Amino acid sequence: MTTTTILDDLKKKKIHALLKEGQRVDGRALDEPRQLIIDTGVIPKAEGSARVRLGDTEVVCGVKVQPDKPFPDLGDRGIFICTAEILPLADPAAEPGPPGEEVIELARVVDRGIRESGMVDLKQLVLEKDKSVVGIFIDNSVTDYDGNLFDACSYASVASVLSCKIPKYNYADGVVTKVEGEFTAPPITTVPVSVTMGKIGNNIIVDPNADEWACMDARITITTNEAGNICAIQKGGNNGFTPEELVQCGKISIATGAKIRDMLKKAGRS
Amino acid sequence: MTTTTILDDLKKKKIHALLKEGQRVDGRALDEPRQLIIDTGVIPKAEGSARVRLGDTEVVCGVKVQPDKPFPDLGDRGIFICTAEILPLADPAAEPGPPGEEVIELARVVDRGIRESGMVDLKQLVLEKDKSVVGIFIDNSVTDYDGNLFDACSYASVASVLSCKIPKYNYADGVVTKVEGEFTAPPITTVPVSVTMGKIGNNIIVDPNADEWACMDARITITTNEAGNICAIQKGGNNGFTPEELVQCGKISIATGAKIRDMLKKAGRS
Amino acid sequence: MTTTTILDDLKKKKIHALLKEGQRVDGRALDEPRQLIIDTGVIPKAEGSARVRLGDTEVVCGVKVQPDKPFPDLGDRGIFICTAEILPLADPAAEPGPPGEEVIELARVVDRGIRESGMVDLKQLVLEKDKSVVGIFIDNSVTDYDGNLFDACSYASVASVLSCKIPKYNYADGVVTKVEGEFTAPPITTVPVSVTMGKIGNNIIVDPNADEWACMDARITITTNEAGNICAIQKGGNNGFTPEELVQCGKISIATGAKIRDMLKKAGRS
Amino acid sequence: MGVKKTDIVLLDDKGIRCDGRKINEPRRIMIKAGVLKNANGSAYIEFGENKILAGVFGPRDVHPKHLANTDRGILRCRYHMQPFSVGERKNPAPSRREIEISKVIKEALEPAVMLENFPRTVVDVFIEILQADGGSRCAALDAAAVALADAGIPMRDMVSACAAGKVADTIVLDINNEEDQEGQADMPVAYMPNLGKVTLIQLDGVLSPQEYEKCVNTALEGCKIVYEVQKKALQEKFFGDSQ
Amino acid sequence: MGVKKTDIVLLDDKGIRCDGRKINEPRRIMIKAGVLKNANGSAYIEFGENKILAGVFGPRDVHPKHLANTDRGILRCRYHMQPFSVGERKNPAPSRREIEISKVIKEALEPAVMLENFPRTVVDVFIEILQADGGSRCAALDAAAVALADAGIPMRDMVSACAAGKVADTIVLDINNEEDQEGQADMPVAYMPNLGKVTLIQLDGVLSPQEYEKCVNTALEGCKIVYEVQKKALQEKFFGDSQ
Amino acid sequence: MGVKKTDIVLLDDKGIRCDGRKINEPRRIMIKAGVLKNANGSAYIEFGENKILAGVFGPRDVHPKHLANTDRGILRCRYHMQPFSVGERKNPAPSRREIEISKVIKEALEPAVMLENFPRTVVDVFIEILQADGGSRCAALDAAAVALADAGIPMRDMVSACAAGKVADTIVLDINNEEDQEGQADMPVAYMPNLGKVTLIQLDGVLSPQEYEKCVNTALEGCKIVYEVQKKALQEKFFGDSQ
Repeated sequence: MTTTTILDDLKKKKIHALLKEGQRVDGRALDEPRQLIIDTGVIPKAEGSARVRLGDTEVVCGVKVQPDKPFPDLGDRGIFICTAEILPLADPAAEPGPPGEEVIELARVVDRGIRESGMVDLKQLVLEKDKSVVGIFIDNSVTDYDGNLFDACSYASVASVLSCKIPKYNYADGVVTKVEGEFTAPPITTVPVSVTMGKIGNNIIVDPNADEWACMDARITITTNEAGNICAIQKGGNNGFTPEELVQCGKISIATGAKIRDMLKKAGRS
Repeated sequence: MTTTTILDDLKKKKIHALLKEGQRVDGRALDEPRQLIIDTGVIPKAEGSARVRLGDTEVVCGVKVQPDKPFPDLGDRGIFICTAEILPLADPAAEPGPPGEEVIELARVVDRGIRESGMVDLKQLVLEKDKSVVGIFIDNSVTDYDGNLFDACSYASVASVLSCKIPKYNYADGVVTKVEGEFTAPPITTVPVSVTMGKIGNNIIVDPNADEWACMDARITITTNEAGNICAIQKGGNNGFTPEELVQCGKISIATGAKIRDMLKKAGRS
Repeated sequence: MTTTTILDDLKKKKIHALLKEGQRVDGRALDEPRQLIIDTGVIPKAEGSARVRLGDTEVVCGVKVQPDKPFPDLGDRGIFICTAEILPLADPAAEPGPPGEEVIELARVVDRGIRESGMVDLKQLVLEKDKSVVGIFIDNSVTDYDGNLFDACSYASVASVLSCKIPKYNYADGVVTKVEGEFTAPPITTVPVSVTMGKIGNNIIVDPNADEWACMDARITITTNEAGNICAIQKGGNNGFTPEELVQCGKISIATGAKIRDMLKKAGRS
Repeated sequence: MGVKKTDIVLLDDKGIRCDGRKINEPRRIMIKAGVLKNANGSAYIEFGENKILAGVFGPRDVHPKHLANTDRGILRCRYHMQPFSVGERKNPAPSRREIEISKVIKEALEPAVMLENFPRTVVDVFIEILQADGGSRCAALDAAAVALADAGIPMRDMVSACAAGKVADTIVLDINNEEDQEGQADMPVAYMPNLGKVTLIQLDGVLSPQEYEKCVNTALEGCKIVYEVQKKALQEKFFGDSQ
Repeated sequence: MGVKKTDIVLLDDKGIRCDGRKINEPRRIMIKAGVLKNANGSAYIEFGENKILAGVFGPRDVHPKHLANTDRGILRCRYHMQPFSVGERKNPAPSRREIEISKVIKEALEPAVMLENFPRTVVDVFIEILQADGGSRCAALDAAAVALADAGIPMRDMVSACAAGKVADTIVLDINNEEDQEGQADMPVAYMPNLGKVTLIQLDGVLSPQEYEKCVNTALEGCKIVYEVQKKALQEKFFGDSQ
Repeated sequence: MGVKKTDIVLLDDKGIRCDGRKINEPRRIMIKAGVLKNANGSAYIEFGENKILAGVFGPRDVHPKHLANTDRGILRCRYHMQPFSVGERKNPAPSRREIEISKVIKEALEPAVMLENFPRTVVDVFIEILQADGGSRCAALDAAAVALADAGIPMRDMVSACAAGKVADTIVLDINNEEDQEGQADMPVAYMPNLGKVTLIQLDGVLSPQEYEKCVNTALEGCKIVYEVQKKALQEKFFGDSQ
């Protein structure tokens, strides 16, 4: 945190200099995300899974589906929990151990973006009201770090859920039994897409890579649903946005999200 | 722990010099506690609460009343748990994190003084023997530190419990339901009062403030009940008391406790 | 870990020099374990107990027997858990706190050696299938350290179990009651014996003491059962064994184990 | 959003909300600066039913030292709920929610604090929620910003926070607890009123692009109301002004 | 105190207690010094059904170093119960009760240890309860004080501990487990017999002022009995005296 | 071993195992070196249904510094299972089993790594089990050894690991998940093929002395097969050789 190497300084100056000319270090347009590669079904033993590569950021995501007790006062809906972890092999600076505030924020923002969109209709995951429900546990593990984990984990989660199969369970007399070999698709209502933007100087850039991430002033993640509405926002970073920039970011998120949504839906079907 | 500043040394010498003349730094008599201000009902959403200011030591205490399972082998009485925490804004030396041995002792001594007095008749808090009881959870948070947290937390706890309202619960077929809007007073049998004394040289002083606390040789907390009996003792500090001093401390505690008990009862009624 | 004192260096050279002549620092033959003293029944309030002294390594072991819920999917067998801890008074280098990887390995190897031998027939410890079983909890506490905790803890565990008495329990309508004063012997099928060997240079030595432990290249713990078969192995240390040495270690373990088994059985009866 | 089902009327046909407020009306806000003896700066806020205490220490030495920054100070922030602050007793250990809120509050305050003036030091902001209601993170931010000013920490601007949201298909100012439970969207916003920058924005719930823009502007109006209350609290502390 | 109901007679009409002792009679006490090879000093005590091991290391370097004290040594103490030491298996992680007892034992030993002779170092006292009975903190203290002496740590005085209590409306010496469960008060006391100072006193239960004074004096008589056993244990270790 | 009861035929009368393999036939093994961008060295292995990623950092500075060794480097190893890698979701915090496996893997790799060349530094090996099957610790070791080589860490030898075991009274190579559950013994072995040393051996289950010797030799044959796959993976990475 303390030491800025000379190389870091040079990179930063380069990024700022290029942005003044409307250019980015890797040649992308300001509102252009990196190449997105999505493979689903990579962990056959999990009920759903995906490996996502967003530029050089890579995430492996697995979904476990298990019967569980509902939360108190939420007896009429299934459980949906999404986590994220940066594996120590993903980054020389990552360390094993309990998650820091950065990773906790990452996991909560990814979870909230999908949850608030209502992507999965949790009311269809009740086995017996107040007694037993289906739980969907989505774990994201970052295996290679190159910035913007918010979107990479969000895309991996959404693709995993789309490709997921829900086992059939029977509930009788307090006992849940799994019906071997019978599966249904998850009850999907919409496909949420998060788009993270960084602010460097007065420029808004989409999907910052690690070098851009390290020198941006502030960031904002906006998640939109299939109807083109905004369903979750998280601002971060040590500076602020003008109200006009916030409106601009909303528009970028809707436009960029629409393209990525098509890729996620295609990957989820495969 | 290691470094004693010159200022600390001067303070300590001053305290010792004054005590040789029978005087204290803030002008109090040796057996005189600081001004005690008690406000109850400060947290309306809690079933009981109080803010206590003892000199410049301040504690906010809240009581939550909830149905709970009884402890094994204690199925015929309710649950009574009293905790204490020094908030990091109370003292520049306090740090967030798990409690150290000082805070654990504080919480256990405050809890034990009230518990051993039998203040609350826990047998009247049983909803269904061995199955369901009422739990009284008393949490003390120190918001400003000026020594003698034992008494400040004890007074805040007692005032909170005295002012507390117990919701009515019905138990039937393993299910507890709360009857909205019906409350009873807690089953109080006595009002315990703790009095903490410090020993500096050969002087016994009541209610040491932070400067006195930092230079005392030993301390003792004696809790008495309404009948003028002693119901709990805790000695602390790195030196000892003569047997005669112990008897003297018992007498001081009974006399001082009687005056404070009146204040607590008055505050609990308001 | 970093600093090797001159004394340590001298000890190490002495050990190597003597081994070249086929001798050990304390005069033992290469395949000779230290004196083993076993006292059972040292903790009368525990259902089984033993103090074992292996040379100057000392372990106190206690067995608690309690009814418990079975593990899921293992409803037809009792619970058997064996732990180990190095008490801070056992060794100037030991520290209070959560166990490190060395102690976790120790506990797991001791547990596995006994478990894999099938010493206790856990199927005879079921009170009600899938509902309630007898749990045997074996806790080893090292009180003095002089190397080879694997064997000392293993012998203490086996002697404690052999000398243990199982209370009689009745299960009816979901409630377990203990029948006061009625006990049975545990259902023993075999007496496993672990033998730990160190490799220093090209020498295999049995039961290394602390000085030998500190300078050995690798170690292997082989547990054998009463039929002379091998039922558990754990290799450790920063070097390897040739396949021939592995076979040799197997033979040493069987031969040495037979002698120690007689001592354990005698101690367990007393 | 919207988990429990009740018969509560969130907005009646006269545009009056469930607690009697109008659409653009915030709850009662009371701030008092300088309420603690030990903290270098402090503030107490009542914002609706929220009761929150904020204390500031610093700039002071950093422990452990390797966290110190040679070219600027660091800001640390802890948002913490008392066990008795909510309906069911809360475990006093910090939850993941509290850790996340601590982080977004820190990042909302940081643009306003002139940390470049205090290399190698730390400013600690401790926020204690004594009683929680809807909008506690905004109220906490409002108290924390006043406590920073009370501590004499040089600041570029005040930070003023207020939420807006969507209730009964209408954008309203300052969501209360019932509206948070039953409503359609909640958007906390923090704003530096003189520099014109939003330093915190979050959203839970669904808004159309038009609603989004209106919601931001509504929240900013709330921030400006809060700003006046913050200034008054500091004036009362330092110049003894009564209301 | 007094949680379970039984038909046990705590004190019969001849003044005999449930375990056959008289009112002023302690349980059997056996102490052996120097029982461990690695510890610098050690002691084993059997006090009634208590079986306790104490080991001392130091004076030695402090880790982490910032805990060290430049003008005097520090004393650390850990009171720890074995999982098998009580009726139901105890979780081996230290409970809040064990942490509090560790602290009061440390503060009871500290007045006797000449820490001013060992600046910048630490003396560690580790106490392991192998089997627990009533009065384990007093027995632990008795063993720890002998272990300190066995380690050659300079001491101003011995520390001798014994409880008194109230059972069947009578003040009695050295409460056992049943009396602790069924009785009316338990008061552990530690005493420096030559300096005449009480270094530990706690009370659970209700005593009138007269009973309180009598209870203190009864406990002090017990401490003096313990002191003789402690001296004998050290004599046997260092001079090979048999009984 | 052998907890669940099923009707599975572990070995039929033609010597064919439940997954169609012969007695001395390992499962499908695929290794790819250099799969990660950030790690200094990395490898991905599929060994039966195991899918495992290994990444290596170092030699690099040690934090905290007091762990550093002045005369040689240190090796650290973490074996970690993903929550979704097994049938029922696994808590992501390291279990005692994972801590023990991390230690035995570290001790199996250490003889091969020339740590004496890197005093005061650390080499970190991170192993992530993406999907677990029988024999995951051997597969993890195989990937970790390739990742070390990929990182350019000087090594005395490769480390190649494969288990053997006893199934239906027969010694077989490379136990799969069903054979591990239903079989009679499982013996993971790691081997330095050129130096001829076994650097990991464990056994769960019962073997006669003759079976023990045969089981070791069977496992070593498996290690040699694995060694060829490891070499091929490194050749493909560095010389672009295709299969």
